[in-house]
Amino acid sequence: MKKLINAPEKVVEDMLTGMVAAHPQYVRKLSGYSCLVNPQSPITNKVGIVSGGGSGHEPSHAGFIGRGMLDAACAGNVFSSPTPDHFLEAAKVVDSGAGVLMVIKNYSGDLMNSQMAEEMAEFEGVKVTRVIVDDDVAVKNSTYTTGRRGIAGTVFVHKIAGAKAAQGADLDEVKRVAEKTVANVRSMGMALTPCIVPIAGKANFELAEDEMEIGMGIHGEPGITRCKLAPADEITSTLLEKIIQDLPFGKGDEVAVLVNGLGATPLMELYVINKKIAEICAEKGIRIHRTYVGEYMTALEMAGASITLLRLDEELKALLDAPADTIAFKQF
Amino acid sequence: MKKLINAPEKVVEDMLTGMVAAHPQYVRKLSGYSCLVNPQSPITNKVGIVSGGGSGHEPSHAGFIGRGMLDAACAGNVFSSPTPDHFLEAAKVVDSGAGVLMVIKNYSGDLMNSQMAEEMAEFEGVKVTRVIVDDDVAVKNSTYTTGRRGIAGTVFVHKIAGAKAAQGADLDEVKRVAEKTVANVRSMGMALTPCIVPIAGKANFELAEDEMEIGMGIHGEPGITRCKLAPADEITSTLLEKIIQDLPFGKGDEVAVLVNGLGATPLMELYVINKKIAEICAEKGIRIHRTYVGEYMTALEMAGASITLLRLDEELKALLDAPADTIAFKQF
Amino acid sequence: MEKLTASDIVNIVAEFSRTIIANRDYLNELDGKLGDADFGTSISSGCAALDKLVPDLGANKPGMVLGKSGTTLIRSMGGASGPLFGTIFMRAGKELGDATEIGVKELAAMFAASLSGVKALGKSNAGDKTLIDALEPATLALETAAAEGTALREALARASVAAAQGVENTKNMVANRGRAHYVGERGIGHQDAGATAIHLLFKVFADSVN
Amino acid sequence: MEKLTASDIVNIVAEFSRTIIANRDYLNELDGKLGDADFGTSISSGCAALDKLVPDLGANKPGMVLGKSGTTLIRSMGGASGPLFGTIFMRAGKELGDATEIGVKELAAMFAASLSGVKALGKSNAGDKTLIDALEPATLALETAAAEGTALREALARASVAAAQGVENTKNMVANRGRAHYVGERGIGHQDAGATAIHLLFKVFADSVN
Ligand SMILES: Nc1ncnc2c1ncn2[C@@H]1O[C@H](COP(=O)(O)OP(=O)(O)O)[C@@H](O)[C@H]1O
Ligand SMILES: Nc1ncnc2c1ncn2[C@@H]1O[C@H](COP(=O)(O)OP(=O)(O)O)[C@@H](O)[C@H]1O
Ligand SMILES: [Mg+2]
Ligand SMILES: [Mg+2]
Ligand SMILES: [Mg+2]
Ligand SMILES: [Mg+2]
Repeated sequence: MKKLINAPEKVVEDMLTGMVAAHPQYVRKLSGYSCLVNPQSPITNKVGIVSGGGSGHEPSHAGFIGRGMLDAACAGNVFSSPTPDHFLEAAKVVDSGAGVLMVIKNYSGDLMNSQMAEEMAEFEGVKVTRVIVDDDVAVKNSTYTTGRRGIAGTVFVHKIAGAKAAQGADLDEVKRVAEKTVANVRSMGMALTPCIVPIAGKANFELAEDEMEIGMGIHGEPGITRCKLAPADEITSTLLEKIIQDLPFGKGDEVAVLVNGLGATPLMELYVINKKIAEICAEKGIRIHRTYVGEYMTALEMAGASITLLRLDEELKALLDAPADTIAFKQF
Repeated sequence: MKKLINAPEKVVEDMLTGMVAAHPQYVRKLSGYSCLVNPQSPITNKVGIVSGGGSGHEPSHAGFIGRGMLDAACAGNVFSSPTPDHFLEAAKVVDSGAGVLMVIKNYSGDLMNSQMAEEMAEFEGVKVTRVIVDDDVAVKNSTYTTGRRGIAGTVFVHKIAGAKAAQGADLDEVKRVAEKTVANVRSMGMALTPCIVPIAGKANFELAEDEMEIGMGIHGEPGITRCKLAPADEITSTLLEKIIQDLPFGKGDEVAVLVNGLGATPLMELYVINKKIAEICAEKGIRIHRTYVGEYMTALEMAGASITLLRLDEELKALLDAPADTIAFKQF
Repeated sequence: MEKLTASDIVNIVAEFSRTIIANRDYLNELDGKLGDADFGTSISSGCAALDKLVPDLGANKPGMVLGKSGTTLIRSMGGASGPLFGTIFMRAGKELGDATEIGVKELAAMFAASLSGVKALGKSNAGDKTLIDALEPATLALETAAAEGTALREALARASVAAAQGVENTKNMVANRGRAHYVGERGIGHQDAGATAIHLLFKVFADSVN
Repeated sequence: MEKLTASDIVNIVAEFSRTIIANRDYLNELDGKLGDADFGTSISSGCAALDKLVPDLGANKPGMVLGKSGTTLIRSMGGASGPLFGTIFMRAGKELGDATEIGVKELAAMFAASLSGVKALGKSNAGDKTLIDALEPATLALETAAAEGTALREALARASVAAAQGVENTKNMVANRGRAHYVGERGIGHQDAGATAIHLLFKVFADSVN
């Protein structure tokens, strides 16, 4: 395991310390908790937005704390949900009285821990509600599954809920646009190499030198097919076809695109992917309103990428376009 | 070689196409040239700032085109300097009559090609001058070398020269602050894994599973020592000591810090490094004015990081703090 | 001994912690086949917290011992298993209420409460290749023993055997819950890590009366 | 044949291109030992551009043929070697001026101009483990041959041998210029890629009169 860390058990703590040291204007740490919050919290009359989950997805989620996005983010151990008291404490600190929306990715751990926090919050006098993000089209929804995974589309939920909250909307309204975003966002990823959870010390799967896995999750969960490495254009078509067919996106739709690197993929390659996305969308008459390319929802040092499409209406467009000033997502 | 590309020979072209498709408000391509420019170029009365070099260092350099930083960036083949006519064309397009500053990293190829462009520009009626960045303290300067390499500190030169130009300063003034930045910026990096130039198809060196290389360059050039992997704190101390002793930085100095990922290093690890930087600076009485953490000057998919310190005076501080709106460097 | 007392329960909690911590790598390995290889780490950190708690538990009634153990697990574990194992202990404790002695009947009621808590929280059922596949048969064994008036030692032995058989059965199941379900068919042949930990829990109960 | 004509020079440019392209991987490999393994790719792309240029070169005088070849290399290569190899051809062409026939004396003057151009641009000297270590001895051989009145074929053969020896000598040098210098002592035993290409150039000249 080649990592720039001090000890696997200390990595989340060290990271949070380094993050606060780097960006004191954006984040402060809640002492005793693995949570970062906006130092200005609570913001008068504003609905608080709390996100969180396992660590290892940086800049998700603390990188999105700031004006127009999140108020707090809870950092669990690597790839493991934070416990309920962290979610609860974050909610308490950011609540101005207007209530708190928790943005949770659809994994059983995150679901259960945040649900417990939501229940506990009732007794602490904080109105908490949750939105569950499940944008990954790789895993089919069925009565036998916990449903789709939440991946990079979560960033759009942060952005849009955050913008709505910044406008002074109430909790119901903020939740409504967050759910509208979830309903209109679809993603899918692929991986070239595995990643290593520090505490495990080794990758829990291997990919041959000429293999890739389509549909792999952001914790290295197996995807839907393992196959020979193909040219970027072909991979992009495969991912985008599944995404487009799922919602489905169609001619005349206006979308935002997110090309997300999983950790080790050079930006160069993400732009190569985006070239093909732009071509396919043009062919299909899908209009691209905005494109984001970079690392937003990573999986440690996994090589690979995910593509996210968000269908926009006038309301979502205006919220997406609103300014944001966070560590990792800045928009004028 | 595991890369999300179509063909090694097409990677730079595909990347530029994907970049323009993603960010049309920030960049347009000069037809027939491997150059991106600000679509608003030339900006009346403003000194133009042109950067460039081999590709593979994304977001450097085109990611820094925009308000308050660069006007154009030339993209050579991977790790290979662009030819003079690209630099020349970029200079011609961004020149408003106020002249053009080229920011060049100190590698013989970049030096020679840009020098030829500078000479050619004279005959085309464009006033071009250059600043050479050589911030890497790993390689000792001596009469027998071409001098130090230019690495991540280049981003500060872009920022500061760009801010000065945005204020309407003339070419001499812009060059002066750029050179002042070069005089006050020092960097050093290390690598855990090599990177693969697409056309070569394989890494041109190997590091054992428990080895790292201190002082490695951003093209995989050998560093000053290859040794056993150590804890992040120890590595950070080693790099920072060399940087601090070099200028030297001392008690009471105010600095900007840049913790730069080389491509495959998780943001988590960059923050772990920053934790120790903050500790060491606090111990030594070096005040940190701003910290940037992320990927600014990469080496394809190399795992590793570099640390940059820039000593600030009031002038540099104000220029660093000025707003910037580019693809990869945004500051409110 | 036909009843367990508060101090027995404290000892069982302590022994459970030791057992889990000793099996940390094994549990990680099992989770690695079906999930993300962190279950051993996660439950061990919960058990380390339990271990610290033990010296302060002595003064409590059995229900409180289990309840406090549950909240400790929830607070210290995280992941999917934190709320689930926490719920098992919490619901068991709640079911006991103020009881000071625990016989077969109380054990059966206790784990029935745990089982329904876990099912509700995890939205799972038997056959989903989870810890429920060990907890349900063990609970049924205790309920049968209670109905038949079986002695404590024998009842716990049967519960432990039933849990072990449940673990064995998970090998042939396709996971439907938790991250393991993404493995689908590929998971066949591998036993569930959470179920394995449940078996260890019943084994500790059984061994405590031997 | 004691003089090279414009068409000889065009043929030499064409043959040089073919030779370099045929040695692409070998040159990359050499550059890989000391630098970034791209020299073969870089100079081959320059030579591919030269190849395209060749059909249009016929009408020109030798100086113009070399000059146009030089600007083509500069425009198509990039890297460190683009300006250097471009300068070699450009300066050689400039030195020839309007001359229509090239004998040993002209060749010596031509390459002397190339050599001083390269030294100025690269800020390098003999002994720095660069192409200069092949270009300088070859040029000296031509100058000696010119002074001694040696025949063209013999003069070019000697220049080619001198270049080859120069390449051999780079093996024992520690690089001081270009990226290779970062390798320092570790580069000992490996020959310089740029010098190797220079030897190929002189070999093409020598072979053209055989
Ligand atoms: N929804 C669920 N219902 C019941 N048990 C579950 C559920 N999800 C997971 N489990 C149990 O938890 C174990 C995994 O725990 P853990 O590795 O901590 O979870 P994760 O890695 O998903 O956070 C599984 O082996 C399984 O027995
Ligand atoms: N400063 C210099 N002076 C003379 N020759 C040089 C210089 N720098 C490089 N070279 C020559 O160029 C060759 C490397 O060319 P190339 O691989 O294209 O450069 P780079 O990879 O640095 O862009 C070397 O083998 C050497 O002969
Ligand atoms: Mg987990
Ligand atoms: Mg090169
Ligand atoms: Mg797990
Ligand atoms: Mg080279």
